[in-house]
Amino acid sequence: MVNKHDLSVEMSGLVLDNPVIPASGTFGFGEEYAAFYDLDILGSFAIKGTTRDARAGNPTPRIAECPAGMLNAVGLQNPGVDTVISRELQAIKSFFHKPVVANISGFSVEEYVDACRKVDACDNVGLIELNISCPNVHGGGMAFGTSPAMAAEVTAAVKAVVTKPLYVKLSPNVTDIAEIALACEAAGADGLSLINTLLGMRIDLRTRKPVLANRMGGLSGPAVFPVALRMVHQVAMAVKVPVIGMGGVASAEDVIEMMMAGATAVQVGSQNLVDPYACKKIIEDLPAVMARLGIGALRDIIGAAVSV
Amino acid sequence: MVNKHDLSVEMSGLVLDNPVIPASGTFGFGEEYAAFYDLDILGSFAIKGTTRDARAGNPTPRIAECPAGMLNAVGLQNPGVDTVISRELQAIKSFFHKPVVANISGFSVEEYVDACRKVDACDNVGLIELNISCPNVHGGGMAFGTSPAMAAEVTAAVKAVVTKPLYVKLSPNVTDIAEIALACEAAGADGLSLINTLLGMRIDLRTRKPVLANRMGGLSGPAVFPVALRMVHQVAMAVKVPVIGMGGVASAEDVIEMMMAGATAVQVGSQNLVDPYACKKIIEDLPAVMARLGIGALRDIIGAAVSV
Amino acid sequence: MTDTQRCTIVENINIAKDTWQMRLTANTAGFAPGHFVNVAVPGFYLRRPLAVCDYDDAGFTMVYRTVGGGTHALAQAQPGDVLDVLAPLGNGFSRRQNQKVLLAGGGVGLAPLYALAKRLAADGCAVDVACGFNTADEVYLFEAFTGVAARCVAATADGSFGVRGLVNAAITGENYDWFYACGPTAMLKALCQTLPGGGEVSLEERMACGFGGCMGCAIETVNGMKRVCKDGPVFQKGDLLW
Amino acid sequence: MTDTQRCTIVENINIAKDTWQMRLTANTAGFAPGHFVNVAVPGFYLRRPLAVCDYDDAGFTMVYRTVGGGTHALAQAQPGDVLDVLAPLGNGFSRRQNQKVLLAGGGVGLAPLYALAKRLAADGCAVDVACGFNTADEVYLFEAFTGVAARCVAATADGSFGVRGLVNAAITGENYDWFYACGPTAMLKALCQTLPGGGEVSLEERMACGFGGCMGCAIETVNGMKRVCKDGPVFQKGDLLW
Ligand SMILES: Cc1cc2nc3c(=O)[nH]c(=O)nc-3n(C[C@H](O)[C@H](O)[C@H](O)COP(=O)(O)OP(=O)(O)OC[C@H]3O[C@@H](n4cnc5c(N)ncnc54)[C@H](O)[C@@H]3O)c2cc1C
Ligand SMILES: Cc1cc2nc3c(=O)[nH]c(=O)nc-3n(C[C@H](O)[C@H](O)[C@H](O)COP(=O)(O)OP(=O)(O)OC[C@H]3O[C@@H](n4cnc5c(N)ncnc54)[C@H](O)[C@@H]3O)c2cc1C
Ligand SMILES: Cc1cc2nc3c(=O)[nH]c(=O)nc-3n(C[C@H](O)[C@H](O)[C@H](O)COP(=O)(O)O)c2cc1C
Ligand SMILES: Cc1cc2nc3c(=O)[nH]c(=O)nc-3n(C[C@H](O)[C@H](O)[C@H](O)COP(=O)(O)O)c2cc1C
Ligand code: FES
Ligand code: FES
Repeated sequence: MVNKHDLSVEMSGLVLDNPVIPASGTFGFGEEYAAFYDLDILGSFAIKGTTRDARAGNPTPRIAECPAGMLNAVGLQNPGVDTVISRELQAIKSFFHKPVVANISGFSVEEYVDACRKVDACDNVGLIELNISCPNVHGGGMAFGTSPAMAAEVTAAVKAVVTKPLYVKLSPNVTDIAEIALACEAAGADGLSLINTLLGMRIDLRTRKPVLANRMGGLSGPAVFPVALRMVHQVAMAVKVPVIGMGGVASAEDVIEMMMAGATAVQVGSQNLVDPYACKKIIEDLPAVMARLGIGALRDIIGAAVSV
Repeated sequence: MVNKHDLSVEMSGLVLDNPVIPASGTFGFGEEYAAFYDLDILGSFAIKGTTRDARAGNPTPRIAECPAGMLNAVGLQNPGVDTVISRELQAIKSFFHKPVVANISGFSVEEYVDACRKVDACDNVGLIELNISCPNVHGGGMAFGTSPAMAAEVTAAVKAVVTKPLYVKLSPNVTDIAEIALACEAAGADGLSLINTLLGMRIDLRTRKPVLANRMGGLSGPAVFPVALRMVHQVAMAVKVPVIGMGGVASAEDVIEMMMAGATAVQVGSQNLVDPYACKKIIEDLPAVMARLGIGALRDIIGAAVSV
Repeated sequence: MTDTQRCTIVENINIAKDTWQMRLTANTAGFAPGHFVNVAVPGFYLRRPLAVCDYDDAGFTMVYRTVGGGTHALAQAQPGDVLDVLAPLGNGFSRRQNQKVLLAGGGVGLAPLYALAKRLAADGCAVDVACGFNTADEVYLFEAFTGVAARCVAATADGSFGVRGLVNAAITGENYDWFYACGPTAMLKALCQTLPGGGEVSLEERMACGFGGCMGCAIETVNGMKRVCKDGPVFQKGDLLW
Repeated sequence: MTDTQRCTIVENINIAKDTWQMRLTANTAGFAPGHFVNVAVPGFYLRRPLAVCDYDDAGFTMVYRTVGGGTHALAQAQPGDVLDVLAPLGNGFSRRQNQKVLLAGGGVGLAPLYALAKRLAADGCAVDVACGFNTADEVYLFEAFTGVAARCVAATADGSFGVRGLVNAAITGENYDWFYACGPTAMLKALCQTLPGGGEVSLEERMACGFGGCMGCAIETVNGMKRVCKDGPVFQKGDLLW
């Protein structure tokens, strides 16, 4: 019964057993989740956003709760690309035997290029996800994600030095996301990944100050799902390269909805934090949901709702 | 006890007994709600978005549910400004004895000007809210809301013909909302009103088609609260004129959070649809919540979290 | 008077395949056949519109199909649980006296016709009921209708119960003074186009408020835009642009 | 092993002003003093981190203050209700044997010290407990601590119970081999700065996952960035940049 359902998808030559990929920043470097279940059931997973140099991130509080979601302002805390390569990517090999998605952030074209060149050489990196959309760091990331010209510039510069598929992760905090996606595609992106978090804020009524030390943070979780779905749909209609959809995915049904909107693969972020088994449950639920909806092969529904 | 708490606020010379205003499109022309409670307890209320000419709106389905929110694609169904003035604004006088907020939409500068000039002459219109941000109509509304130059143009043109305070209602579907707010302020807006809905989409898994006949619709409800709060905060920091905050407000605490972010008055939209008593409950809850938080006069907390 | 009220579940039972019947205590002043209620389901943002199947002084009954998250959650509710219900809503069916009437219901659309059948019978009408189901295991309320109707015929798509066919196969009489119908849109359209006399149908639309505040459910009619929740859900055959 | 489990509420009672004690059945294999759990509260997106106050083979107890929506919702839960709990979490307190130790707890921070006091006493330690509360009506667990501690002194800010003052006013002994503290950050800082010997404190941070996956709770320490949920919540006095 289960085998009748084909979950595999293909992105830029990379074949995934299923489209479910834990999203960057919500899965660490995998280790904490390997204690809960065998990660080899995943399509792949995206490592914590990595920068050329080590970063301590933002002061706490970094987390705030919202209706059906959360804000984070972690601020790209990571040990830097060299340590990620020598320690984390090696450690991953002991519990995950598939290629991972290397999520790379930066504050200048040079930094992106340096970090990407390095991870590109790692044998267990299957795909590079260029994060040009982190809302939680000043003077960097997000600026690239809100300007088509800058997005194209960093894409082209990185594309010139990498051999692995290069996916650019877009910011939803823009007027026209398709415009930015098209600029990245034209600059050589092999695919697009979206959405990163929506910029939000909460105030502590008792202290009358923002809850987050960083004042603002990124909204994620089910609350953003309809916005993410709309943007995935807009980008999928605009570009020819594959799209990785994410934002608020919490169930097998949500994965299918994202794929119908045009996603080839789907990332699951915040839901891992509130339920460490989230991705496992989604993967296990998919065959039954597909059966109920009359879906034989998942790849057949990619963009089903795009061309109407 | 209750009288110790001063709920009144002032916007451009208009004094409201309290800052709670049902949002345009979620309160019809008041009649349906007058059956539930005495509307005179409200600070004011915003009438359904009115255009120069009558509009039938979009085909159904116009509504889709989302986690902690909803999509709508009503598409500005309204009987046109002349009928609104002759029938609705007259009828309102029998159950609401305060000035209302006239929400005006349009598809060209001319249309906005014509409709605003007409409602400006109505004695029970206290404030004009220029909706340049409706995501559910093609070739109009939203385009004004995403371009600073167009926003300024329509603001200036309307400002030239009206005598009542003119508030411009901004779209959240932009990269830099403060930039648009500043353009409107410079063009003569007496205040800003935000946010309108975030563009979103849902797909029906059974039909594999968008749920909404219009494909996309506007997301509202608690899900958007953190994004709305952030934008209210950004705009309040940028401009000198008052800001009406809205987006996901569902409780007295949310009203206070919006005001601490910089709002002088607060609109409540979708929550009225799921609970017709929403605004009544919020107004009744405010004194106790203020007491708990040590707030004497609501106006004292406007922008409390802005200047830190 | 239409109002929100907290209703206690008295019974919530599975009466046919994917079909549940829930009885709630409620103040039913103002309830009439064809009215619906808008039920807040914990964990879901919008209320769920459901028709009143039957009512008396102590409360009312609804019959619902489990189709998505909200109705599946409702099916989990237990007697004693309390639901926030906005009721009664809508215009309701018209009254007829001493006439020969047809009630045609498809699937879960049969439910709101039950209170109607009782009232029509009490008002001296000869009530014929035609009900359509997919399969025998989806049949519900058939016995109850048989008790109030002059004649009650069922059709199933696969012939596993009653006659084989769609609901029109279960319409055995002729020359009705008036018909009432509720069910899938395709069925209602077909009935309006084929049944000779006058009649009325109860429509469904996706709703936000259910009480006329949002225009979320408005459809075009011969009399202009009409809200299914407030101006309907019952529309005269001649009102519709079918 | 840290895992999610469905725990049934056995008891949920108001034990002091705004203070509730909840007992749940659970598999407590691996639980130790200083551990916390992350509780899913229906209707809220993030889990709520709460310390383990006491545990045995059948389950565990937590004490929580009603401060916001999540804890107020917890206070509404009834015996028999089931909660999804992720447990055990954190590093826990260090073990000491046959030493003279001080346990200082402020308000709800007293709770996690209870299981600790029991273990220390069983391990031959002389346990002095100093507890600080705002007012007499907030006092809880005092009797229970008196039963396991060598000495138990309470301080209230207004002097309405025990001595008047902050928790340090309740520290009556000297020359402790080690101290353990939990409570408001200001209190912990003050204790770390004034108490002469070594010791450890249990910290609070806003958390998303609680198991080390998100870096949401990471603070700077002398050993670099550390996650309060995974590398803590217990930190040695010397680890902190206070
Ligand atoms: C006036 C009226 C009376 C109704 N009476 C009954 C009845 O007596 N028994 C019964 O089983 N069903 C009835 N329905 C349909 C019922 O409202 C839907 O089946 C139900 O809302 C589905 O909710 P869900 O969460 O299970 O499905 P989901 O598909 O998960 O719901 C998602 C959203 O879509 C809406 N929706 C989905 N299907 C429909 C639909 N067919 N009509 C309106 N809204 C829909 C839901 O209300 C919700 O807002 C009626 C609908 C209307 C408008
Ligand atoms: C390791 C640890 C152990 C704890 N043990 C206890 C305990 O035993 N008893 C107890 O009463 N409290 C304890 N707390 C604090 C408790 O987690 C918060 O009081 C609770 O989460 C508040 O939830 P709320 O919904 O009522 O408040 P809200 O303010 O509405 O919560 C909003 C968000 O902020 C978070 N939050 C608010 N206050 C705190 C806080 N002080 N610490 C961490 N997150 C917070 C909530 O978890 C939620 O995500 C502990 C915190 C941590 C980190
Ligand atoms: C705690 C946290 C940390 C994140 N860190 C990163 C990151 O380092 N790099 C990145 O590209 N995205 C990061 N994100 C964004 C997620 O990868 C994802 O794009 C977003 O959360 C939307 O998906 P979701 O709603 O499923 O969480 C982070 C999100 C969260 C919640
Ligand atoms: C059904 C519906 C109709 C709306 N119609 C209008 C409108 O006509 N004019 C307008 O300016 N905003 C309209 N809005 C937007 C609301 O006024 C408000 O800006 C938005 O819903 C955010 O607030 P909320 O989250 O409290 O609903 C509409 C919103 C909804 C849900
Ligand atoms: S559902 Fe709101 S007007 Fe009908
Ligand atoms: S809360 Fe996620 S790492 Fe600590």
